[in-house]
Amino acid sequence: MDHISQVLWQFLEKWLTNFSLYPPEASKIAPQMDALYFFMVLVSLIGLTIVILLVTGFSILYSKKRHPVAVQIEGSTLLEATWTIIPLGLFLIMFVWGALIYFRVYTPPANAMNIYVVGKQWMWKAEHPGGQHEINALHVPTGRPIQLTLISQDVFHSFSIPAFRVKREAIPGRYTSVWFEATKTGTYHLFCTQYCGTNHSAMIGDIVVQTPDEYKKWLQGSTSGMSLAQNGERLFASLSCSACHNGRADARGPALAGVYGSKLTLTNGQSVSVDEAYLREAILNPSEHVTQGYSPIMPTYQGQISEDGVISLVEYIKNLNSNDRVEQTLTTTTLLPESEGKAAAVGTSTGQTSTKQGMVKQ
Amino acid sequence: MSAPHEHQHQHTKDNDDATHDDHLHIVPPRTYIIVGTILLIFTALTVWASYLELGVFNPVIALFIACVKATVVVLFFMHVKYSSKLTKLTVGAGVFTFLTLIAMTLADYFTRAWGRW
Amino acid sequence: MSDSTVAVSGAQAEGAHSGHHEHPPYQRHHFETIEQQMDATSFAMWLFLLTEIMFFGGLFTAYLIYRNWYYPAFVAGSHQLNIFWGTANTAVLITSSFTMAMGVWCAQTRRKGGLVLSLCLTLLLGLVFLGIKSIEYSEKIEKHHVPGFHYSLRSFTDPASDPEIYDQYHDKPLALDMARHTEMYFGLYFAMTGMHALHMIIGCAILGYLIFRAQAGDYTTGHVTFVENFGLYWHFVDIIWIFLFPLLYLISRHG
Amino acid sequence: MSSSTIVSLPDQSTARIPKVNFITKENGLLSWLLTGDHKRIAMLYLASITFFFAIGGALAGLIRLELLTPQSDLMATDTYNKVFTMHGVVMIFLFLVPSVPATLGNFLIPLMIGAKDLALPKINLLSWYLYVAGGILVLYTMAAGGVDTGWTFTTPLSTHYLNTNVLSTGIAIFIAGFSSIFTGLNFIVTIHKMRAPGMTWFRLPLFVWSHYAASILMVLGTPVLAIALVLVILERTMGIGVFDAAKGGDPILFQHLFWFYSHPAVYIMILPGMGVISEVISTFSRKRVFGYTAVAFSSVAIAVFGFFVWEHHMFIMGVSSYSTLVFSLLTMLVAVPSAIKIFNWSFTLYKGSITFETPMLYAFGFMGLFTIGGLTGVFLGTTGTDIHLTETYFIVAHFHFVMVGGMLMAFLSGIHFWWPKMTGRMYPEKISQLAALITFIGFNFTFFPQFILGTLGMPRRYAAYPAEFQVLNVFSTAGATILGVGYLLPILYLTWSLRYGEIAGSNPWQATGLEWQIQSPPLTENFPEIPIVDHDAYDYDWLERKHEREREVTSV
Ligand code: HEA
Ligand code: HEA
Ligand code: HEC
Ligand code: CUA
Ligand SMILES: [Cu+2]
Repeated sequence: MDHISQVLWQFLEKWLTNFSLYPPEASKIAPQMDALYFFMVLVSLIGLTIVILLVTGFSILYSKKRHPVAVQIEGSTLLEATWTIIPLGLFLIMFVWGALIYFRVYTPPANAMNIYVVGKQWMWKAEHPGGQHEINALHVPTGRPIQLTLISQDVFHSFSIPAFRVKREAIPGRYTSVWFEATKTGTYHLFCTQYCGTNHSAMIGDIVVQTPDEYKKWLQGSTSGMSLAQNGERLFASLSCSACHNGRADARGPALAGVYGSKLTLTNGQSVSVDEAYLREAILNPSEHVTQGYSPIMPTYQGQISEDGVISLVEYIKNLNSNDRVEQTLTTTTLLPESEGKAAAVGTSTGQTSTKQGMVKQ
Repeated sequence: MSAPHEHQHQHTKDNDDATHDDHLHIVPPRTYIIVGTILLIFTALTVWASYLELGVFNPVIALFIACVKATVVVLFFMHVKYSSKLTKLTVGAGVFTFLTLIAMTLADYFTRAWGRW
Repeated sequence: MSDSTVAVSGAQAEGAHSGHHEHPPYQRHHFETIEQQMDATSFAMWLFLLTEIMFFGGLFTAYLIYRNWYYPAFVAGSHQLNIFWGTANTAVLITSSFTMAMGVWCAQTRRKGGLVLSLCLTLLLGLVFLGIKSIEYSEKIEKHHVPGFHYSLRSFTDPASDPEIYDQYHDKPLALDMARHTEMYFGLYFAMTGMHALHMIIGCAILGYLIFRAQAGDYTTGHVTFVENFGLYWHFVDIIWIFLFPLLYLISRHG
Repeated sequence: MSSSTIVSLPDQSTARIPKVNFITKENGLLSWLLTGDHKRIAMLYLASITFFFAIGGALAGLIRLELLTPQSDLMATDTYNKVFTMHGVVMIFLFLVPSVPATLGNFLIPLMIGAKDLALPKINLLSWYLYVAGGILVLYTMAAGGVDTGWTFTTPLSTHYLNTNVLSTGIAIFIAGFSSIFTGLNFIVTIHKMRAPGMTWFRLPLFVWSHYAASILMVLGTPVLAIALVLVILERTMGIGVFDAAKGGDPILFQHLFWFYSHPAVYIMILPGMGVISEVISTFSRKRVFGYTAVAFSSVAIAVFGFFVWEHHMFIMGVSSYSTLVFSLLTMLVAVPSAIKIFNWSFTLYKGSITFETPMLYAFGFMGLFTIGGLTGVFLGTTGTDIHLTETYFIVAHFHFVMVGGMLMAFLSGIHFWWPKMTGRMYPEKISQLAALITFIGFNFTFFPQFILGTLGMPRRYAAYPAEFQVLNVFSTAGATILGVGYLLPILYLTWSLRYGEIAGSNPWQATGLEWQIQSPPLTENFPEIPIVDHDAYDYDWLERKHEREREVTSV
């Protein structure tokens, strides 16, 4: 007996310590989201209470015992209008409020720090601009808007941080983004919330929120040598991008310095603003949006660069403010072994659609 | 020849949507011949039009002609012109839902180009 | 007491089948009148056609999206289709619709010979359509334009290698990334025409049965519903083709 | 509220089940397998969906057992994935979609409108065979190792990354889909063309209206699911590329096509249940439904608006933000007709004369649970809160509240309500009231904790979860056990009653519908003489007058 109650007690204790009813609010958006959430809970409770009161109240008042003969009533336009219009009004408030929050969550501020996240079966890989890689973890500082640019290498995944109340699906073939600003230090859950196959439930990790100082320290402690932009620079050279994008007057491709954030006019007359998603498209599917004044000669790099490689290139191009850096890569190209540069430039002749071939090592 | 009368009213009950004369409306072969010819002419027309350089109007014209042809088939070959309101409503409902599917799906695809997704 | 509340008492039950009015032999027992039966079945046929509209609706949606995205690939893909066969097939199908309509008329006016003849012609034209379609398909198979089965991009990245088409349109070579999207065009081409052809095959099978029954004189005694309803089906399949033809064959034919 | 104040059973010592009825009309297995009688087909459906409910329920039991502990210890993760996939597929396509329409709807619609059968008896039988074929294929899939796509078949997972039995499941659902199309088609034709003289549109029982609305959805929505599945199959076998990002396709297109069906499908699932509730509440409060027209039109409104909201399942999936505005707004609009119904039912009780038999208890359960489920649906339809709640247990709780708390309760309510009509016998009232109570309690225990879990962020489709979620999960599993008992009981006592139940007579509830004015079980041809209808639905005065007339006749 004694033994059993001890086990039981341990069990209970474990339960109680492992029990929570509400997730922590650890981002700037969280209280805003919760305000709406509790408003909806409140409205729902009121609505539910009304329904319960009506049903039980009438059941008691008009049970057969108390009220043996029913009085036939057709209906009441006034009443019916009331319970059409009031819920509708409340729902519309929720809609507007919700939409405001939705747009806030998915519209990153201009000064946000960008971290890339690649999802694949079954892990998350985060890439900081400084080149720090993390698997199934993400370190972020408090007090700074962070934008996540997400992509998946295979199926749909979903990057969910309940404590921040944000979530965004990582989809194959296209960047999506979401942002947040952490407010409380601590370690929080990271979940993959889109079903993605066998180990979906193991695609979890930690979000580590640190003070800016700690974060800086962490960054320094985990640099792996090259920043994303530096890696991009290397790729830019080794894939011979610089052969065409060299910024010279006789270059076959447009100069890329300052292209990020600008507006381009395409040959089909459309005008596009250049963001990460556009840069990615321009590298992988160049002939689908050809810049005015150029011909569609740029080869596609689809199937030759991994998503991480594309991210590096994108980060590199984003940070190109002047053409000096490109000039530098021109010199580095010549230093690189021949073969690596060549390997990338092929691809026009083969009709293969396989994605696995010709990956350039990162 | 024992062809039934063209308009034979026989209301058995007060079903509001049943106009019982539809089935007995017989479309004369002349109509079919005219319709068939129109369809063939429009086919030739649409092929011819596709060789013209009209820019965005090429698909517009092609679809317009296709819609005309389809309408003619529905109205005459399929007798909808002579059918009850219910049948007309049914056809309308089908076209409406079809367009809903296309239009509301495309609403997503077209507004993606506005920049945010 | 409740047994006596039955609106229709049990005693009457026995007399349920003492037919008090004459029914034609083809009237089913649960209908009150033959008009009701005809109304009901033709309405049911229309509802079935609604489901067919929505079925193809999904394909049309996919087509519109990708054509909008990958227009050059779709143009190049459509140049691979043979406009002569396409037009011929459209004409064949329209004519078959016409003969089918005539078949319905013959049934309505109780002309047995005419009915059988019209149905036979319709079947014949249907088979011609399928025959032409299979010629077109085999061309695609030869050129490796069937998605997933060693799909070849040569005709698009290097149009001159395909002189037959090149001489007609002088297509410029497509960039590799765009050329790859021709596979999507052919995927949709096969999905759409394949589904259409499947409907044609089912239609032809039913036509065979109809001819058999018409020969026996089944539809020329006033019971025309089945023929009429099949006519609706056949015309519907025709309408689908009326849209498939311009969408798949006639994209930017001008050189 | 002691037992059955409303039941007016015939004197048990003299009462007999009518010798001639649709069950005794013919004997032998073949007479059932080849029948054209809508009532027999309804019985066939009833047996087959109960079978699949048991399978789905057993799978639910496995899910809950696995989730008892945070680790995935009972089964491997991919086994768990297969289990919830098969649970979803079986429960949705083989149980809930056909549940009320194919059994009660099939049985009752011709009776309610005064027709001898559905318009197309052969198509009706065909639809059952298609259902069975689909069911067998699902069973085959399970035997062959199952499938782990989730019931939503998300591409490109289902098309490119799984080597389980996606094809056979896809084909199974394709076939079952056509079964549903034929049922809906049959109902629409029947309701339009087979009404008895005098049975105008606004005299139809609301059960018929709601089936009409659901049928529209079946006919127009299901084919889009069919083509989506065909494209998945083509993508898997040929790689046509429409859902393959590597070939330039858009995997989200599949979501559009799938949810174009599957959102309306949730209304296919709930509308017939709402029809049941209208009948039951009116009967046991002996009052016409408050605002008949509003309730009738709200069904149609749900059906029509139901086609315009599908994108609310994809809010964070990478669709354009602008289009989410439109779809979220329309989602709010589609929620209103449901609210109208709930309040109209509540006010039907007002000044009624209420009794609390089992069907009524289930109906009350429906009202409460569906309100919770529906209102949490609004949480999800609001774009902002959906970000936090989507793909968590909040959704799981939402849809079990509407589907299990709503539709399954309505189904059980209806089965109890019409059981005497279908079989001629009553079930034991006390036990059945107890079962209703157990179900209600067990249900809340099972699924209410899941709202909290979802708010905490616990993702759905997880075989293993962080330890702090365990307490609530244990609650949920415990509740599921109670719930299982609650569902087992009706299966047992209803079966028992087939033989030993009291004889019900034609109208034990003193209800007004046409179906109650004929013998139970009915004759094969329903009405020897087609009735002429001269009163509105739920006209209790008419019933009173009719009784009076009959008393006069007997006393003279
Ligand atoms: C029977 C099935 C059924 C029904 C009826 C509903 C009804 C509704 N559903 Fe639900 N839903 C599902 C089954 C159902 N749902 C399923 C299976 C899923 C998950 C699919 C998956 O991903 O696996 C889902 C998912 C789902 C989502 C997607 C979530 C996501 O993936 O992110 C959304 C989002 O909008 C949603 C919304 C709604 C709404 C607004 C209703 C409305 O129709 C509800 C309307 C009802 C009410 C609103 C209640 C009555 C109102 C009152 C009594 C008024 C109260 C008074 C006041 C307000 C004062 N549902
Ligand atoms: C009609 C639809 C329906 C019904 C009735 C149910 C009923 C139940 N469901 Fe399910 N459920 C779904 C539809 C339904 N579900 C869907 C669509 C999903 C999503 C799948 C996906 O993600 O792809 C889902 C997912 C789902 C999950 C989430 C899994 C996950 O995301 O990881 C859970 C977890 O608790 C669950 C639990 C239950 C429980 C406890 C019941 C209980 O109510 C069941 C109670 C019944 C019984 C316990 C059986 C009763 C007993 C008998 C009939 C006696 C005979 C039995 C035997 C002889 C064995 N369901
Ligand atoms: C054969 C020459 C060539 C090579 C090699 C080449 N490009 Fe380009 N690139 C072009 C041309 C021409 C354009 C303008 C037309 C267009 O948009 O396709 C262009 C456009 C772009 C753009 C769009 C911006 C703009 O101003 O239009 C980006 C980004 C880009 N290239 C990046 C790259 C990267 C990264 C690589 C190497 C991995 C690369 N390019 C290799 C020729 C080339
Ligand atoms: Cu990745 Cu779930
Ligand atoms: Cu929905």
